[in-house]
Amino acid sequence: MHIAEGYLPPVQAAAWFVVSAPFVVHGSRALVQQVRRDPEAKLLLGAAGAFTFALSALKIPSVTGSSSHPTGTGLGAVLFRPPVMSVLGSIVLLFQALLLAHGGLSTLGANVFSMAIVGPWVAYGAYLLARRLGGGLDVAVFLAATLGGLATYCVTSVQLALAFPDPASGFLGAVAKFGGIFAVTQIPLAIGEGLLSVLVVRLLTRV
Amino acid sequence: MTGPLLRMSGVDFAYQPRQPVLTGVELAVLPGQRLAVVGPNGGGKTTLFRLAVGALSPDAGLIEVAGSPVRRTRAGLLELRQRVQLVLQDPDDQLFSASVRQDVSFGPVNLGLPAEQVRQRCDEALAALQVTALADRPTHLLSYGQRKRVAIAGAVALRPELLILDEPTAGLDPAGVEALLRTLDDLHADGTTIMVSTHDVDLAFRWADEVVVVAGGGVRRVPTTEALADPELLTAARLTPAWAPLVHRLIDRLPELSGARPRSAAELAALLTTTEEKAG
Amino acid sequence: MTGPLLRMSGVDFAYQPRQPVLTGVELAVLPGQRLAVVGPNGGGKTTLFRLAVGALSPDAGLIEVAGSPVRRTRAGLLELRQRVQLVLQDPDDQLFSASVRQDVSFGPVNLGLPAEQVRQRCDEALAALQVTALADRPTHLLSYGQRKRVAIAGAVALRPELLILDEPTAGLDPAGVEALLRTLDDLHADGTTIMVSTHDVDLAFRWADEVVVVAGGGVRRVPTTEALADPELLTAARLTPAWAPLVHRLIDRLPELSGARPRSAAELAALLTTTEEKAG
Amino acid sequence: MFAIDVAAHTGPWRLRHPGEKALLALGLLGCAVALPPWPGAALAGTAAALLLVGPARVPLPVLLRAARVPALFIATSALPLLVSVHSPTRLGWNPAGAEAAATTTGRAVAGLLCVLLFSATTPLSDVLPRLVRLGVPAAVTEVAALTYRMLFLLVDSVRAVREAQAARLGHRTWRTTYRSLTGQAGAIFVRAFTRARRLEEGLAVRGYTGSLAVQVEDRRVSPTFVVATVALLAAIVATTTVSGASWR
Repeated sequence: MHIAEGYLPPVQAAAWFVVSAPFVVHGSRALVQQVRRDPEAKLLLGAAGAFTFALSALKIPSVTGSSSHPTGTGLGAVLFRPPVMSVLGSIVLLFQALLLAHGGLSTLGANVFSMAIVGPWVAYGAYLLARRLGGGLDVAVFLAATLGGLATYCVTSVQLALAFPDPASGFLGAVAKFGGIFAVTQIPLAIGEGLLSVLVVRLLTRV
Repeated sequence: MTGPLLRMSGVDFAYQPRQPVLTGVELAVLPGQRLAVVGPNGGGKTTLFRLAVGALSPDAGLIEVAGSPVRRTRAGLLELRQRVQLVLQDPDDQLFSASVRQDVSFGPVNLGLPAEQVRQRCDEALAALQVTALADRPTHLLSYGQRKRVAIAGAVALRPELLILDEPTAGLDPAGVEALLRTLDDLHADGTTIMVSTHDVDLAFRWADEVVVVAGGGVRRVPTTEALADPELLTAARLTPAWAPLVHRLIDRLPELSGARPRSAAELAALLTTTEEKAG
Repeated sequence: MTGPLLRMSGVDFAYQPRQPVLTGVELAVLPGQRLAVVGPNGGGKTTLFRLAVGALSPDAGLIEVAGSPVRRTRAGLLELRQRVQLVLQDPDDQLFSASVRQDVSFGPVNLGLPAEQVRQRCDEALAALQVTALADRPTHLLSYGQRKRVAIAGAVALRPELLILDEPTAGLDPAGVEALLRTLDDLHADGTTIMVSTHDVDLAFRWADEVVVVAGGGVRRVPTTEALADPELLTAARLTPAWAPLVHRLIDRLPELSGARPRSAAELAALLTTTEEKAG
Repeated sequence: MFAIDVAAHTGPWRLRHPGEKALLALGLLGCAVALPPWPGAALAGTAAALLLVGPARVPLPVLLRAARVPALFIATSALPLLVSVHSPTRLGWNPAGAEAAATTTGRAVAGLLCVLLFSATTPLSDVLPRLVRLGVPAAVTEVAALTYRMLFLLVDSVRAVREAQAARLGHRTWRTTYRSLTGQAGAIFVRAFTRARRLEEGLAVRGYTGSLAVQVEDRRVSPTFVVATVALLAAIVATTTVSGASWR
C-alpha cells in the first residue's frame, strides 16, 4: 500500500512529513542510544532492516488472483518494538522508493506514517493487549500482523480521501470509496500476512 | 529404458539479451552414468543444471527427459521434478524447515503422499545419506558437511532417476570428500544416474565415467583420460591438468609396475609401498 | 628482526568448558615464511587464526607478536592488528560496505590516518590485489572471486607483517587459484609473511615452505614432504596424500628424468612432454 | 539484481557528485509536485524523461519495468476519482472525475520520472555516507548502509530458496505454496541474523569498535552542471508562472 510518487497535493505531502518527523526523530534517538550502549546492535539492526526489505520479495498468493507481498511491519514491531521500527521502516521505504520505484520521495512522509508508525504501533498494541488478556503467542502474533496490516490500509485510505474528497459526500464518502476498492486486495492480504507471521513465529520458536 | 534419461539439443540460453551463457548445447545423459561437469566459474555449469530441472526455460532448442520433451506446464514440471533433482552448492539455499526430518519430508509431503509413505521415504533418504542420527536436530545447528548431506537427502527423498549435484564436495575436507563420493557410489549402485560439477580435475578423473566440459558457451563431452590431457581444452576451461593420467604415462616407463592404473594419490601410495617392499 | 613474528606457547582454548578445541599449542612463525595450515573441518584451524589476531583470548598459554606478549587492551589490539591481519573464508562475512573503495578504506580510517594516507593505502592495496578497476563498483555486483580479492585488499590496506588467510582458494576455479597464488607470492616478495589454510594437500605441498597440521586439538609443524607422506598423520588430519611426493618416488626409479621435482601436475606434464620428445 | 540499482552503478553519471544529481532530480520533482500540473508537472516530467534517455542513458526497458508497480497503484487509485458517493447506496459518475484522475495520473508519472532520474543515476553507496553532512546521525546512516549491503544477500536467498522449493514441488497446490512461503520467511529470518552474527565476527577481526566510518570518494561538483540545472529549474518555474496556471 505505497502511495505513489506525486500522488498527493504538495501541502498534504509536506504535512505528512511534519506529522511523521517526531516519531522518526524519537526512534532515531532510541537507535543511537542503543548502538552507543552496544556497538554490535548496529549489525543486528542492519539485518532487521534487510529482513524487512527482503519480506517484500515474498509473493503471497491472493484470492483475487493478483499476488502481493507482506509489509513485515507487524512482525517487525513485535520483534524490534515500534520506535526502532519507525526508523527501520523509514529506511526500508526509502530503499523501496529508490530501488523498486515502490512509493515515492514526496509521499515518503505519508507512507512512513501509515507503514512505519501507525502499522507498527497498532500491531504492537494488539500484541500486548492479546497477551495481557491471556491470548497465546499464535493469537497475539496473528492479531498484531493482521491488525497492523489493516491499520496501514485504513490510514492510506484516509490519506487518499483527504487528498481527494468526494465531490458529493466529501471526506467520508471518499474514505468509503478508497477503502472499498482497496479492501478487495488488502483484507485478504492482511489475513494472509497474519497467518504467515504465525507460521514464521512458530518456526522460529521451535528452533 | 535404453534411450537417454536427459537430452538437450541445440539449447541456447541467455539471462540478458545479447549475452549468451550457453549456445547450441548438445548433451545426452544415459541411464546409469556418472558424469562430472567441469569448467570455469561463471561458465554456465549451474545454468546448465537449472535448465535440466526446468528452473530456467531455454531460449532455443529442445530438452527431453526420458524421451519426451519437457513441457513447462504444471503437470509437465511435476513429472520432470520427480525424475530429475538438483542439489545446489549452498545447502542453506535448500534448508528452510526447522528440523532435518521436516526438511527432508518437504518433497514427499508436497507430492501428497500418505503419511506412512512420507515417513518411509524420509527414513530411506536419511539412511542413504547416513544422517539418520541427525533427524530431529534443527538444521541451522548442523555443520556445513552435515547440512550438505541433509540437502542431498531432501532431493533423494523424491527418488529421482537423475540426481544433479552442484559442487557437492566444495568446502568438505578430504576425508569428507571421500565419504561423500562413497555415498554417491551407493546411490549409483541403487540405480540413480548422477551428474556432479567440480573444480577438482583429479576427482573428476577418478570418479566419473565421462567428463562434460562447460566453457565459452559450449558443452563438450569427452572421455576422462582425453579431457584432462588436452592443453588447449584445459586452458579454455580454466582447468589445471589431472595428476593421474600423467602418472600413468610415468608408470608405462616402469615395466615392473606392469601398467598399473592408480586413480588417486592413495592408490599410488599403496602401489609404491607394495612394489618397494617387493624390491626391498 | 630475527625472532618469530608470531609465537604461541602452551596455548589452550575451548569455546565451551571441557570441550577443548586446541590444547598446548606451540607454534612459531618466522618472518618471510609461507605456511600452509591443513586439518579437518572443525579441527581448530579458524580458531587458531582468531587467537592469532586477538579476536579470541586463550584460556592458558602465551601469544607473542614480534617478541612482546599480546595485550588485549584497545591499544594492544590496535597495535596487533597493524601487524597481523586475518581474512575469513567467506568474503560476505567481512565486506560491509556497498562500495569497494569505501570498504577497503575502513581499516586505515579506523586507524585514524589522515585522508591522503588513507587514499594511498587503498590504491596500493587495490593494486596489489589487481582490483583497481573494481574500485568504484558496488560490492554486491562482484563475483565471488572478486569479493575474495577485495576482502584481502581490506586486510592488505593495513600493511600487515603477517597476513593470515582462511581457505583463500576455496570456491575458486583452478585458474583462479593459480592467479591468487601468484598474487600471494607477490605480497610475499614484498616482505609479507603469509599463512593460509587449505584442504588441498597438493596446493600446500607446492606453495608452502612448511605445513602446519591442526588436528585432534594439537598443532604440529612439519616439512611439507614429510607431512604429506606419513599415513598416520594423514588419517588423523582427515587428509588424502599429495601426488607430488609420490610422483617424486616414481621419478627416482627413472634415471633419465635425473631426479626432477615437479611440484604440480602442469610441471609434470611439461617434464613428460620434453622427455618424450627427446626419446621420440 | 534490481535494474534501477544496476543502472545507477553502470551509467555514465555514476561518478557525478550525488549533490548535483539531487539538485537536478529533486528540483524537478519539486516542480512536478508543487507547481500547477499544467504545464509545470508536464515540463518537469518531460525534462526528466529526456535527461533519463538522453545524457543519463538509462535503458528504456529499465524505465518501463520500474513503472509497472506504480502504474498498478495509480490505476486502482484513479478509479475512485471517477465516481462520487451520493449516499451509501447511490453512486454516480463524477463529472470532474476524469479531469482529476488525468491530472493526478500525469503528476504521478512526472514525479516517478523525476525520482528515477535520481535513483537510476545515483548509487546509494554514494548517498548514504553523505547524509551525515545533512545532520542524519551516523548510527542511522550506518544502519541504512548495512541494510543496503545485506538486503542483496537476503533477496538472493529468497530467490534461491524459492527455486529450491519449486524443484521439490513446493508450489504444487495452494497449501504447499503457503508452507513454502513460511519456509522462505523463516529461512531469511534465520539468515539475516546469522549474517549479522558472522559480520560481527568478521568486523571484530578487522578492528571494529563501534564506528563503521569509511573514506567517501571525492566527487567534484561540476559548476556547469549546477548552473545548467538552476537555469532549467528557473525556466520551468518561469514558464509555469507566466502561463498563469493555478493548482487544480
